[in-house]
Amino acid sequence: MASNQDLPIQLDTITDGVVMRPSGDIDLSKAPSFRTQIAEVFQEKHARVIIDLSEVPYMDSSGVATLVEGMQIASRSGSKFILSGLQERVRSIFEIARLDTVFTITRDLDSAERA
Amino acid sequence: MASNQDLPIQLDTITDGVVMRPSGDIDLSKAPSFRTQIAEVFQEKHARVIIDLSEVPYMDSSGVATLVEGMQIASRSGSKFILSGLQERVRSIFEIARLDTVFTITRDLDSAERA
Amino acid sequence: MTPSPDIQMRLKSQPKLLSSVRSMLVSLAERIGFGEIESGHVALAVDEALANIIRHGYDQREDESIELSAWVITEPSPGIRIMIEDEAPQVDPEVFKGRDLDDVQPGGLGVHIIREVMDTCHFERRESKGMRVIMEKMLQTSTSNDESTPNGHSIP
Amino acid sequence: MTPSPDIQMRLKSQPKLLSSVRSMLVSLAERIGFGEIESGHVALAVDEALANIIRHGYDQREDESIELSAWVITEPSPGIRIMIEDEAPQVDPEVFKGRDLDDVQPGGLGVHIIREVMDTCHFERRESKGMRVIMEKMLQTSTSNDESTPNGHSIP
Ligand SMILES: Nc1ncnc2c1ncn2[C@@H]1O[C@H](COP(=O)(O)OP(=O)(O)O)[C@@H](O)[C@H]1O
Ligand SMILES: Nc1ncnc2c1ncn2[C@@H]1O[C@H](COP(=O)(O)OP(=O)(O)O)[C@@H](O)[C@H]1O
Repeated sequence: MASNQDLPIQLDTITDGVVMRPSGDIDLSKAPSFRTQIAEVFQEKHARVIIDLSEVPYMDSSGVATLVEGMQIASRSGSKFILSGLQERVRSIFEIARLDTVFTITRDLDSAERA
Repeated sequence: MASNQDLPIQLDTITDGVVMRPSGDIDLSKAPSFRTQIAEVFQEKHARVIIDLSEVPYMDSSGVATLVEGMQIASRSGSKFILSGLQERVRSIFEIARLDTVFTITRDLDSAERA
Repeated sequence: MTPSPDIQMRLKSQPKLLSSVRSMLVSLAERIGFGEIESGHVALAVDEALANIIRHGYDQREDESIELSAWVITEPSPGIRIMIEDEAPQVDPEVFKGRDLDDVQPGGLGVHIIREVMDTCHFERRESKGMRVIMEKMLQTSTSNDESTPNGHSIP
Repeated sequence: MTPSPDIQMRLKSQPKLLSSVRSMLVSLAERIGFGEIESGHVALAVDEALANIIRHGYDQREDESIELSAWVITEPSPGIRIMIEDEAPQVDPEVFKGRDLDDVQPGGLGVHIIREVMDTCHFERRESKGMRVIMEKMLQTSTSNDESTPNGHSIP
């Protein structure tokens, strides 16, 4: 079951950066893999990193913490870090953590590429 | 939780009978309610009773047993008894029980009304 | 020696709890790598075993206890082992043979279903009181179990 | 005297088992009558508590044991009570206060989330060893818990 600790993430290149599209629940078992893959993406210096969460039905605080870290790396490296496509249940945890106004969150990918 | 033992079933009248459309899993907790409601429908003497299972994602042998009883009541009273709209997982249990050829099973409601 | 189970569940003998056990098992089986249909089959087998204990073993009494243990198997190949134990009066394990399906009847399907969807399945008396069933299903094997179950039906 | 739990689960301290526990709880909560979002919140609270035990209590060791007990509450109104017990070193229950959220940081969210989504939540030392958390959520009450939690945050 070792390979099941990997979070599958699809990577797409856009004009000024990259879109990461993880799929599946992001909990304590997947957050480490999520963190590693975000760090890898930031080694490439993108002007814009979009995390498309439309395929993530569930996230707990370990996933949220990973995204806060991503946001902090982005602000240090001067990149835009944008979350998009949050399902209602996932949006709810950002609200509970009062992070819904701290992150740039867009409804869909289109808006994320223009934000 | 008493009311949660009731299986919600929508009833629709058709030319020569009735369509029963239960929704939700049918297991040991819901089979008694399913049996009662099938028996009630048969008290009305319909030429055709269609069980539309399109809203049933799961059924175990207690649900299957209830349908076998329904088929037996139907054959005694000279009614047609037709299952329709089985989801793949539900169809699979009929195959395991080797009842997929014993019941009249149609793909959708349209075919069930003509079967 | 058997290692301790990865997940153990003790539940009251209430039909309304069956859906929670199924959900747990579907999720566990998917996590092990079983596909959607096969994960559903694992849950189905357990549901049938629990329903039989509630109906036959405990005569529908809802305040009795059932214990389920699940092991995630990794060697020699991935799979799941499930043990279910009750405290009901002991019966001859021969009753779990399953009946001839050619005779269409409302009942008598549960044991057949368990044997069909799992690779192996073994009913026995527990040491003190109650019955025990142990079932296994391995990844990447066929669901047909003609030879591997002690009293296996031959499914065409 | 507390009646015996309707469902009890004992699991190894493995992150990969969390999804099975969540599935079980979503199903149980829905069965009790909670809506989709609220059932998800019950599972989220438990997930956070288990993740904290694995990370802080057991320091990520995967061979330790965690016990979860769930009661279906019917009187005076429907709801769910969940108790989670570990065998980790005991800590001052004050650490479960949760931090000030105005300071944006990657960590420190779990306890806050539990207190926010459940009606009540109480951390304590167990009699012999380990910690215990007991949480409750009732149907048809708001998820805001300004007054009902011992160390409750005031959520605007
Ligand atoms: N847990 C059990 N305890 C005692 N007897 C059982 C148990 N499970 C099954 N049986 C016996 O085995 C028979 C076959 O069971 P099954 O195939 O599930 O069909 P059904 O339950 O519909 O009769 C039952 O009729 C019952 O006599
Ligand atoms: N089960 C536990 N055992 C011991 N300490 C804990 C436990 N859960 C939480 N804590 C302590 O409470 C603090 C706050 O927990 P939490 O809000 O979940 O944030 P985080 O886990 O991200 O630090 C933790 O940093 C830890 O010191």
